[in-house]
Amino acid sequence: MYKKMYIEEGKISYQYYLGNGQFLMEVFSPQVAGRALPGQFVHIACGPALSTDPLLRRPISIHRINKEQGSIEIYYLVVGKGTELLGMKSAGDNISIMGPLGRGFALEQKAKKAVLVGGGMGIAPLLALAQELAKEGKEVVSVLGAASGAGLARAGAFLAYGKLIEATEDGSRGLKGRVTDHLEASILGNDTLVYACGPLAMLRAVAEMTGKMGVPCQVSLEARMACGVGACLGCTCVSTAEGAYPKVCKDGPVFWTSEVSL
Amino acid sequence: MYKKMYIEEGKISYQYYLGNGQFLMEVFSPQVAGRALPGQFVHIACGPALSTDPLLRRPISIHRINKEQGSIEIYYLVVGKGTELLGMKSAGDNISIMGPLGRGFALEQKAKKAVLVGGGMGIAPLLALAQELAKEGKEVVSVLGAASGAGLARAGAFLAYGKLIEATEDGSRGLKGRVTDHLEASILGNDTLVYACGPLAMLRAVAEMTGKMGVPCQVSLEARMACGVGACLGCTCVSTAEGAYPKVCKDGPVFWTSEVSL
Amino acid sequence: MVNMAVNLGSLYLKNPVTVASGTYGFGLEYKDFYAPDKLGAIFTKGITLHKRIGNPPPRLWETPSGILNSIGLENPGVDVFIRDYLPQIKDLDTAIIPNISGSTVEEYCRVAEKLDGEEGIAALEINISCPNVKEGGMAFGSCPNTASKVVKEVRRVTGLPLIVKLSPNVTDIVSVAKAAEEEGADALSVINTLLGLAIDIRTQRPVLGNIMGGLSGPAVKPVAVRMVWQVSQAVKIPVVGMGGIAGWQDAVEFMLAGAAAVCIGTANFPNPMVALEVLEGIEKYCKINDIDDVGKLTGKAWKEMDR
Amino acid sequence: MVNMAVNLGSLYLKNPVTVASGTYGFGLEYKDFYAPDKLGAIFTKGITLHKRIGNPPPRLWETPSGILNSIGLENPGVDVFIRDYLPQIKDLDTAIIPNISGSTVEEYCRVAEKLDGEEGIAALEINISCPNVKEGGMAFGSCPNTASKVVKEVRRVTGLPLIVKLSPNVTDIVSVAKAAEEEGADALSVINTLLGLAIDIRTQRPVLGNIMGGLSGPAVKPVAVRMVWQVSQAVKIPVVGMGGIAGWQDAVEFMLAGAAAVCIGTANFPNPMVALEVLEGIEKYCKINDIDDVGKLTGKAWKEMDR
Ligand SMILES: Cc1cc2nc3c(=O)[nH]c(=O)nc-3n(C[C@H](O)[C@H](O)[C@H](O)COP(=O)(O)OP(=O)(O)OC[C@H]3O[C@@H](n4cnc5c(N)ncnc54)[C@H](O)[C@@H]3O)c2cc1C
Ligand SMILES: Cc1cc2nc3c(=O)[nH]c(=O)nc-3n(C[C@H](O)[C@H](O)[C@H](O)COP(=O)(O)OP(=O)(O)OC[C@H]3O[C@@H](n4cnc5c(N)ncnc54)[C@H](O)[C@@H]3O)c2cc1C
Ligand SMILES: Cc1cc2nc3c(=O)[nH]c(=O)nc-3n(C[C@H](O)[C@H](O)[C@H](O)COP(=O)(O)O)c2cc1C
Ligand SMILES: Cc1cc2nc3c(=O)[nH]c(=O)nc-3n(C[C@H](O)[C@H](O)[C@H](O)COP(=O)(O)O)c2cc1C
Ligand code: FES
Ligand code: FES
Repeated sequence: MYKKMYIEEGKISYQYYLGNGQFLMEVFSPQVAGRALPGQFVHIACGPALSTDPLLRRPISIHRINKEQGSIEIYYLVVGKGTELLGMKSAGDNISIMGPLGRGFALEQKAKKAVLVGGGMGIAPLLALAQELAKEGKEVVSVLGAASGAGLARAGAFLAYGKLIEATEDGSRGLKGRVTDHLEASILGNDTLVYACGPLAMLRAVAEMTGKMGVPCQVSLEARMACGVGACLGCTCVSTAEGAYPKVCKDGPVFWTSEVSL
Repeated sequence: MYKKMYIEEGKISYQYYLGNGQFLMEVFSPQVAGRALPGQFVHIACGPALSTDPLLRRPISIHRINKEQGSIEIYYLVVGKGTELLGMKSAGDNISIMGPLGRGFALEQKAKKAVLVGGGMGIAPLLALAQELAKEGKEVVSVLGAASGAGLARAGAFLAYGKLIEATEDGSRGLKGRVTDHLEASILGNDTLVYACGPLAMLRAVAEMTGKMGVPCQVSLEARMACGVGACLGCTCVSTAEGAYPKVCKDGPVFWTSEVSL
Repeated sequence: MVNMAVNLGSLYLKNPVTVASGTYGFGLEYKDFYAPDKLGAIFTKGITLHKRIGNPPPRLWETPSGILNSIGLENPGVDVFIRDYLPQIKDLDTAIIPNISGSTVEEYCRVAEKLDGEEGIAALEINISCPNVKEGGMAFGSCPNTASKVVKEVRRVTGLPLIVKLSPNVTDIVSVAKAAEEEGADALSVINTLLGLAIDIRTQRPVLGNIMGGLSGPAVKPVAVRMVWQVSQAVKIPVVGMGGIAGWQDAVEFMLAGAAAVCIGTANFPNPMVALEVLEGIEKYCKINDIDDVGKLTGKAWKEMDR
Repeated sequence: MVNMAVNLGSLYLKNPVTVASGTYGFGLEYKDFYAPDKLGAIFTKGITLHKRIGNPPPRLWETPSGILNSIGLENPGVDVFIRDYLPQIKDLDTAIIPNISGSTVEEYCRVAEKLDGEEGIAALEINISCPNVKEGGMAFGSCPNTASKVVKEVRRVTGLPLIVKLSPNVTDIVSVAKAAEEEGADALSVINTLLGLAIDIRTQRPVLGNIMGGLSGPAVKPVAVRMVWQVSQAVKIPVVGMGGIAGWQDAVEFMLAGAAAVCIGTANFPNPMVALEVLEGIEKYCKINDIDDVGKLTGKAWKEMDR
């Protein structure tokens, strides 16, 4: 049988605090890294194995994939129990990760230009994507936004793969305003594909804009997850087709805007 | 109102692994240390504050009291969730401790000679007692036993306060056999008081022996605890008086053998 | 400023944060940690007509995010309570609410009568839901008819506000709630413990001396919130919500679900300061959300929901 | 050598470790982690006569040591199950047990009839305890009379072994168990989820799209063990125990309490390998305790207890 998901005891090679509750962690996990694709995620056991609270794993996007080294990077924000416990880990600690999970971003598309739109922690899955698209020879434009400059701690890394537009709501870094205020120019013209990840309100705005302009667009969604593999039917979003609830963990997390009603 | 119990964020000054699942930890906790008496215990939150499993604190005896330094030592064995989490802590970490709790060993008694009988982890509360009794000018004899030599990791510390008799069931260190096999000689004669802590079977044997010989004896008991302060009525033992269930956390953990039916 | 006072019928509480029966002794066990009169109310350990020695040990067992207890209403009896304990707490600036139990309706009434005359008692909590006694207790709370009977008879013998404590171990808690309301209950406590059992795989026997016990703590919170939600929409009298509250967020959740006041039980054990933290947290939550009266939280989740 | 095979009436399981309905899809979702035919049985996601799209999101919420779900029996309907899914799993060397539901007794029967003729089905689990559907489901399992009716009618239309899944949301689970036994159930599954609710204090609304949900996971274990203990002593047919099993120790606890087999649900999510770990752990436990047949664990805690 074709193996594509793994459960692996990953060893943390580093964990850096990036300020404002954000962490960047590298985990040595050769099996997961070996199969990982941009837009996929891992399911992480954040607490001690012997404790049943928190009970569930936490889904975290794969931020960067290093296949030669057999490692992945994750970029996350502390928002509750699980991520707080994750933030307490140090280099050398082991964590159980399941993955790679889900359907990632569509690759090898015809469009020559890719515009990556990331808001807040939505920036996380886009770095691996930028890297892959650059490898494919696409023109990559990353439009990354956050509430303030602190939220753009990882934006610099995107420069290696193409053009970078930064925006902050308070204007403390880059352009002032939301990513969607500064998007139109980048997606004008043919042969463009948009990939977006971020808060629902942002995704809605991006979907509307790309829809109007006739530009195809993929969005990466979030939902509370239990299994992460399509077994529990818990992590539903809403299909554009009547009466269907796609599963974010298996049918997504990446969807075409035409597939889901946001 | 007279304050006698505290909740304190103690800072771990050291934690040593003593082999066979045993740990020795020193915690800087000046309030608790300031009031602690031999035989009392502390109630420790072992897991991360934001997790509800394990839910309850764990009762651990005060192994040594250093009032000048404002610290206490605990000596514990990993047997489950709580103690396993405790064992993962390192110097510099904080832990929440409640204490000092309970009624400790009777001090300033008339008897000139004190025989301390400790089996396994029952050795833990006796060190602080030995120290205090030596200070009182008593003749202290410590009879300490364990399954094997590994369990006597802390026995050497008793030498500072008097005579030490070691016994192991496998004969790997000291006399071969149980503490009770080597006790009689030490408690012969008048003016002796016995203090015992260890497995129930050992306490029963000591109580029977001292009872027959007419030597007064105190035992330190264990029970599953929730509150540790006498509020939940959960940690009962059985009184020798008809129809009464003393509370180990408040009426004990130390009882005269005449008070409880073992 | 947030008005933190609440009224449970004729019973005034200076704030909605109280401690649960059986988890706070007779009100003084935790006094080293904070002055108990900061609480809105203290529900005492269950009191019966005669002294009860309780169940044989072991009486406690930890479970995932919860505990099982089988205390069995150990208490010195109502007379000793009145003589030895009440004097020490009656002057506290908080509502003292004895929790009363009986093996027969008659016993409930006798206990209520005795307490009725005493100074310093704000209300009575009628426990028809104790899972740890052979007679009475939960048996009364398991069906609307027997529940009615207890409330009706106790109502006759005392003018004190009556808070009836419901059992979650029923198919239809709403029918029991309504029965209690009809017979004159002034408020309802929701919930007592869930009936549970644990087995020690080394001894291969139940861990508790009394075999079964009552499950409490964070584990039961979703069940408790659900019952508060159901009961508070079905009756007109206020509901005191409890079951697994371990932080202010939980308390707010219960109030939004329909509780007029909350009761903290098991969480006192790991964190004796929890009640004060909850009190502060609720007040801050109200401020941040521009709520000037804590009572406005009560039932907000269903009052404002579009269906 | 320990004999690990168990018989649930006429249903043979090669070992007592199974996976719970709704937590293991249709049996293939976890195949990357281990071969599903290592399991004693696979209980499928609930199947209904017609396709059901399930409840609107959100459908999941984590609670202390548990989860609330309100999936609402999303499934493609029995015909699609037979056409698309069954062929993929029917040859697995494990018992395939469809879990069936209906809004009416008639629907249960139609589903059972359709499955009855199919190859590769070992038994049917009748779900009269789903808390997440408006009609049918838990309503059937909440009282002995309606439970009887479903079991009786399904019994008529199929010769397959019937395992009736009971709801814990009742005052007296034993009476429902006995009713199912009387009408010809071959075994009982104890328990389905506890009805619960959670409120998001930021939105001040219930977190689940369907408002209430079913509580599962380690939090409910003491309630589940208690019910297995009660039911297994009251009926003669075997009990499949479930509710919060997260390790082999929990599985042993259920068996000692009276379960002939165990079912693992929620714990598959954090630890997909849990079923194999449980299987190994039970076998090792038997060896260490000199038990040559796993069936001897069943009810040991009450069989050997002196009262
Ligand atoms: C496919 C996927 C990929 C993700 N990738 C990343 C990532 O790369 N970096 C990152 O920081 N976060 C990511 N998230 C979100 C992350 O999973 C949640 O922040 C995390 O589960 C919160 O767990 P907690 O225990 O810390 O917080 P909890 O205590 O569980 O919740 C705290 C807060 O977080 C919100 N929250 C929790 N889980 C989710 C969720 N699944 N979706 C939306 N909101 C949630 C809650 O509403 C609440 O506000 C991703 C989520 C999904 C579904
Ligand atoms: C007053 C008092 C003083 C104590 N002093 C010490 C000490 O100095 N050093 C030390 O190592 N231990 C001491 N103990 C025992 C210690 O409290 C338990 O080992 C601890 O609570 C186990 O927690 P856990 O989560 O690791 O294990 P759990 O997962 O809770 O249980 C694992 C095993 O430990 C046993 N156990 C758990 N709690 C108790 C208890 N309270 N009494 C008896 N058995 C128990 C269980 O039966 C089980 O076998 C003391 C207990 C009491 C009551
Ligand atoms: C150790 C203990 C003793 C209890 N004793 C009583 C009691 O005497 N009378 C009563 O009505 N409820 C009693 N209860 C139930 C609590 O008052 C409360 O209803 C229940 O524990 C749920 O709340 P919690 O989860 O916050 O503990 C007791 C609970 C515990 C844990
Ligand atoms: C996500 C989810 C879906 C479930 N779906 C069903 C179902 O379709 N039919 C059913 O009878 N039980 C269903 N259950 C209940 C489980 O089969 C099981 O009875 C319950 O979860 C208790 O076991 P656990 O604590 O091990 O999960 C579901 C449970 C969960 C968590
Ligand atoms: S999380 Fe279980 S189906 Fe997606
Ligand atoms: S642990 Fe609560 S009374 Fe002793």
